Amino acid sequence: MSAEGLTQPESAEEAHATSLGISNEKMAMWALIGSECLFFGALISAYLIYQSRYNAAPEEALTPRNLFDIPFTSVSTFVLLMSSLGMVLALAAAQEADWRRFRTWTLATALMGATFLSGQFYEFTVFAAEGFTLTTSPFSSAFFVLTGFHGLHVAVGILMLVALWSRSMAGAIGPQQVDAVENIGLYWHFVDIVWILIFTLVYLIPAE
Amino acid sequence: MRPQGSHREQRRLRRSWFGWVIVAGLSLSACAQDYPQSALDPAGPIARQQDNLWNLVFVIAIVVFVLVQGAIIYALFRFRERKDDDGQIPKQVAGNTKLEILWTAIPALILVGVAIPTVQTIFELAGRPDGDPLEVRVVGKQYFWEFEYTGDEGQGVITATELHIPTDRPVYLTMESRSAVVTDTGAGAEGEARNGVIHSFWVPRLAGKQDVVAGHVRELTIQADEPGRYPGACAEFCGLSHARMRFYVEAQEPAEFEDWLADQAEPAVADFDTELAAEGERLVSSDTIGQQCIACHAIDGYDAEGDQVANQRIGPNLTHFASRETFAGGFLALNEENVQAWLDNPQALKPGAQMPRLGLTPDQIDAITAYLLSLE
Amino acid sequence: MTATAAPSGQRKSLFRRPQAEHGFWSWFTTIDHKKIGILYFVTAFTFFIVGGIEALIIRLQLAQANLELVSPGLYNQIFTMHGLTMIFFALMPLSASFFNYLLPLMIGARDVAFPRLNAFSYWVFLAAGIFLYSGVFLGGLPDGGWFNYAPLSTTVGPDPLGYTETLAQAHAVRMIFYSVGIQIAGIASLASSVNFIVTILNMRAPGMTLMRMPVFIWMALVTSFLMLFAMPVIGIACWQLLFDIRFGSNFFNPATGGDPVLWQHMFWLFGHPEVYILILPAFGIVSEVLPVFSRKPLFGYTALVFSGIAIGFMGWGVWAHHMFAVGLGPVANSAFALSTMFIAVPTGVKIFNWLGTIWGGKLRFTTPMLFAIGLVAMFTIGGLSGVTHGVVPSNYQQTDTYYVVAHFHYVLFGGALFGLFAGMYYWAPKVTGRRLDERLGKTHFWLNFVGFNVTFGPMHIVGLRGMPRRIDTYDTGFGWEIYNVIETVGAFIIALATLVFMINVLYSVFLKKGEEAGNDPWDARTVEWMTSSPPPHYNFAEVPRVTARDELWHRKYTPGSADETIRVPAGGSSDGGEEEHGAHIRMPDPSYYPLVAALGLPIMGWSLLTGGTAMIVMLAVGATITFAGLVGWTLEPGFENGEHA
Amino acid sequence: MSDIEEHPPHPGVGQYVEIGVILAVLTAIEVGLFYFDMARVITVPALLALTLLKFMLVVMWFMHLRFDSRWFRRLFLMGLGLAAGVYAITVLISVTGGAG
Ligand code: HEA
Ligand code: HEA
Ligand code: HEC
Ligand code: CUA
Ligand SMILES: [Cu+2]
Repeated sequence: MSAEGLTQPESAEEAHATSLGISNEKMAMWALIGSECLFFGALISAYLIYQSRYNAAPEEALTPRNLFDIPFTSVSTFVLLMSSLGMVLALAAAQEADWRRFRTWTLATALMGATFLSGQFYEFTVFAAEGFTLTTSPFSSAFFVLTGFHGLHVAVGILMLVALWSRSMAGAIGPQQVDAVENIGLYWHFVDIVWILIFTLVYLIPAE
Repeated sequence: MRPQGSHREQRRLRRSWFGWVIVAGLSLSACAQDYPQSALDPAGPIARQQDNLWNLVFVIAIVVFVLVQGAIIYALFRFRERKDDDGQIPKQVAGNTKLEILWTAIPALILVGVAIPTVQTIFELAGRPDGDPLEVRVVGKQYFWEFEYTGDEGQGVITATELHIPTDRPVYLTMESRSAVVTDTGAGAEGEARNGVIHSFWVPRLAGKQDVVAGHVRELTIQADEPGRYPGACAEFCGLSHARMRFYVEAQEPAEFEDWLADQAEPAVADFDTELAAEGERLVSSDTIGQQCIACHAIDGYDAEGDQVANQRIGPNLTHFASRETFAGGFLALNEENVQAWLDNPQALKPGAQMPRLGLTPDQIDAITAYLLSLE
Repeated sequence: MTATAAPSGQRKSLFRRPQAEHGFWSWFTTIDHKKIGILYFVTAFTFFIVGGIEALIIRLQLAQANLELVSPGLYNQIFTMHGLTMIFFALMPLSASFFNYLLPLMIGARDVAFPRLNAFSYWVFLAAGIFLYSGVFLGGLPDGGWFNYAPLSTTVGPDPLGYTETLAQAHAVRMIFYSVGIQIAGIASLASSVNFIVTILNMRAPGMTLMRMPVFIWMALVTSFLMLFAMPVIGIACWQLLFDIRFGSNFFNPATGGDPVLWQHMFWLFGHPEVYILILPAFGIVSEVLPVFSRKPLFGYTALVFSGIAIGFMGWGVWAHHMFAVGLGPVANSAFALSTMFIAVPTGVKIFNWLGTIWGGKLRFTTPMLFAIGLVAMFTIGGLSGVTHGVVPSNYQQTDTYYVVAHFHYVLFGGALFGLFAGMYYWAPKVTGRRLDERLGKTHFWLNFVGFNVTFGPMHIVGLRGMPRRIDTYDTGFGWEIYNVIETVGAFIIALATLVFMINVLYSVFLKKGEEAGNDPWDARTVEWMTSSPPPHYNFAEVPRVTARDELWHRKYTPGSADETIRVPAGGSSDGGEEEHGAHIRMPDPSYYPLVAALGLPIMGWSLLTGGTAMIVMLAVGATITFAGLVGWTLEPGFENGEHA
Repeated sequence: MSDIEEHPPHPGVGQYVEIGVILAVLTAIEVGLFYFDMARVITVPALLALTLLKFMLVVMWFMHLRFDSRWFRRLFLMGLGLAAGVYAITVLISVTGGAG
């Protein structure tokens, strides 16, 4: 396969190689990821600024320490991390044109993503039951908006993976699919590395 | 709005050669105009320090301006295509490294020259001034300024819109912002003001601006050389009556200032010359109308709940209301007519004012006005 | 959408594919960058008129002391919308229209990298404008100023106790229009920035190396990067704002521990790159116009390119110069003072290199040239007042006065808009096939030039003499009246100038009175002038092979003996014949889906005005429409099968 | 044209799995550090270093940045660098409350 995407259905210049010899779509994805750095950076910095503003007396405050369930989150973190592995294995399969294996790993990746999301959903409901919601404190607002937007990204990723899977079931297999897998994979890994940061900055470090 | 301000400005401008640029080029009216709020006419050391930097950077800007525009105009005439053009293509010059380095380096050097005094002055102006400053807490509220003279010297005096200060002595302001917040999250007791929008305290002739941000305490030093009335304004957009959130700084000789402060520290007078004023006093101390006024306004001697500090109320302290020349953010002259109109319908005079229309009868208005005007 | 590529298999799209290349309906489905460019232009210019009319109301209200033409509440909406409209819906999309139309032409490509994404950007931008202005009917327009400081914009509002009519209720609604409107516009900018970056880096004609690209393209690239990185910042800020006002979060609410200053950081972190997003395209245009009408190559091409890049980077390190009076402390203020001042260095390099370009040339004073020189002169004034702002202690006096208003109109109007007008006159022949009338054009320029200085010049003085900005009225006794009335007169001169421009377009283009242009009416230097005017759908029958910077010039002229430059005998440039050559070239088919996908966004926005089930239903409807659009889009092949001629 | 470059092929399945295992182990160490009772001056930098390592592993191998075009690297690093720079300053100014 020609990974450098000599055929771009979107590009008007079908017959010509691109100026830099790299695929338009992949470049667009990297540009988007660069942009997303600023997006999540903003959320993370809001969190860092507000992480110790609890709007309650120290004894009653809902803080990272008494809220977070580290073992639970560690497990979902692990699941998300492994989904990244699933993603590269799916890509490797697609590159070798082993579309059955590709579908298995794609589905596995999506499932791991879904597991992570359900974990997050569960975590949110537990927090809400403890009286920790968006409105509780600057800390809570920053926490929910940061992790919520991350979750939204995971959800979008799952949608794209499921789309890939079902298109492949419908017989869409070819070099263009490989490109698509690679680009969606980039997105997926990016969402994963954001979580790598969140896990440390939000969950592990604040414990005092 | 004494004309001396502008004379001084013009005199000062004429002293320096570039002053002519302003006087001739910028000042479009020939006769002596009156600019009481001009930032170019400092009346104290702080403003003067800031103005000195302005003079420096302004000269530089004018020089660069003249050079660049001069070069453009020269080039336009010198290199225009002439009628009798020979059809020759001009020499194709694509650059000149030496020149390019030069015009990168020279502006950089000039800017270093500006940067050094800038940074110096930033640090000089920051923080509490040396010596023995008068301390005043300034509270910005929608839409007026409140001033509390703190410390032993201040005797707890609270006033609004007109800030009296002694001359030749730094006045150290600590500033915060409060608004009437009535959402379920923000409110304290009814009538209490907290956590307001951003305002900016600005008396151009005494000092540059300082924004006042809720959740932070900001500081600013002002100082006046000579007695006078210096107008100021809220300079950060703060809502409907931002334009009507003005104030005055009244600089007085130190002795005069001491007298003023002592007067203000007295409670409101309780004996009245007229029956009408006494009737007004009864209304304001009554449980019906009075409770409302007192919920938002402190008048020493009539404390409602008692536990609210005066400057946490929504409205201005009225204890010595009649000692002011203006009210409601300094844009209304304090006279009977205006006060009556105000009591009748504050929003009609000042849209967005945080005082409700209380539905007072004309008689009540007359009485309360008479009372308020007796609060010297 | 970028990733899931359409299959190469033989399949039809779900619905009948739109095919029209001409006529009214073709505008709704077009994915031709040239048509989209024209759409952008017409829409943006309409918004410019709207913003201009708002400006005229501002000026009328301030013409004299104590006027009450509009109420304070209305005034606040008008100046807020004036700022928002001019920045987000006039100037940015005007630049986008130039990028759209010209990028592919100037790099020798047939279209942008993602034509449908391009159409999507346009429709999203239009949807954002409609959404924002729908506030007129749905509860009020934003009234917190274009930078909308919290907590005035969030929990407190302009009338917390609600004594003035129903303002307290309407407040949240207005802020929804602000936050969602800007976010939707941001999506459009983000999508175009990705598109332009990929197009410039990846779609260049053979031989068009990066250092052979016209400076306009370079500036488009830098601008696109600025958009790419700045839009998410304002996006998050607007989300946080939205959560604060609509769902009770605590980001900027000091009463519950939030920090209003964080909003300011976020806004200006976006806001300052944004002002360079507005000016750099104009710098690019000037860098194209000056050489052509000086008949000399650009002086210091490399320096111009790198100073543009430097401005782009440095622009990220100066944001707090909008916050000097906020009280960030002397250390932060000093640091930002330094970075602010030194941004004058790369900008100066540009000014001086432009001077170097006209120096020793043979200047032809056509209308585009006049506007380009106007930019150099007027922007310098605005830049210099910018440097005076950077002197922090002096800034304490200047900030939030009309002196600042003067600064930013000199750079925005005298800079960006003059540049864009230069570009309009310069490329109008390419776009329309006809030159705009020179006599009307020069009238336009001079009226504009005079009106501009009469309007904004006095603002310097009146600002230094103590007039704060954003006041709906002022009292007598401050000595401000005379300046204000002059400014108002000036604004009407600008309006007159704008009318002359519109008449010119009408006269020259629609009444076809303009001179027929031919391929290369200005004896220009870059490759877009090699194709016909207007260019065919596919731009170039034969993609040009580029061998030099100023490719076209080199095809027309060669160095002669000694210092001379001589014209190459006719035939050297590729003239005519495009239509026949190109008949076989097939461009991607039009598509409904970008429009459909864009349609859902404002519906989701409006849902926030309601509550409960209605909100959920509307959100779902909007999301479904957008999702359906995106699905249709990914499944749709670039070309309809079987018709591949 | 010098714009076009060559780059080495992407890693294969074996390598992917290796990286996956390393990632899992690093995460385990992180969580271990959390429970391990040690001075924060040690754990916090250690946690940050491990996080950075994981970050790099995913970016370099899973996202192939190590093997791909330098243009991708530029795009990513520009965004990452800008974000790190401007937000660090914002957080710094905000938590010091502008008192400095
Ligand atoms: C097109 C948009 C644009 C551009 C290009 C600029 C360019 C600059 N701006 Fe401006 N600015 C705005 C748009 C723009 N600005 C807007 C919209 C606002 C107000 C927002 C609001 O509050 O609503 C604003 C506000 C603003 C402020 C805040 C004012 C305040 O509210 O207190 C400051 C402060 O430093 C500033 C500085 C600068 C500087 C230093 C430059 C520099 O880039 C200028 C550099 C150029 C030159 C200096 C001229 C050419 C150079 C030479 C000829 C070399 C020699 C020069 C010297 C040696 C000095 N600007
Ligand atoms: C690109 C940006 C841009 C442009 C081009 C302009 C153009 C103009 N601006 Fe604007 N302005 C801003 C950006 C811009 N402005 C911003 C960002 C603010 C800050 C907002 C804030 O504080 O939040 C501001 C604020 C601002 C203020 C300060 C308001 C205040 O603080 O209270 C003023 C006051 O005079 C003003 C005036 C003008 C005028 C007179 C024009 C003129 O140049 C306009 C000229 C255009 C026309 C006059 C249109 C032509 C119209 C016709 C030809 C009509 C005929 C047609 C029909 C009837 C169909 N502007
Ligand atoms: C809900 C609050 C509220 C109530 C009740 C209220 N006021 Fe006020 N009042 C205000 C506020 C707020 C202002 C300042 C308005 C401004 O300047 O924007 C004000 C201003 C005034 C002023 C001008 C003071 C100055 O120095 O600027 C007077 C006088 C006044 N009120 C009198 C009264 C009287 C008398 C009553 C009762 C009969 C009353 N107010 C009830 C809130 C209130
Ligand atoms: Cu207070 Cu403006
Ligand atoms: Cu700026």
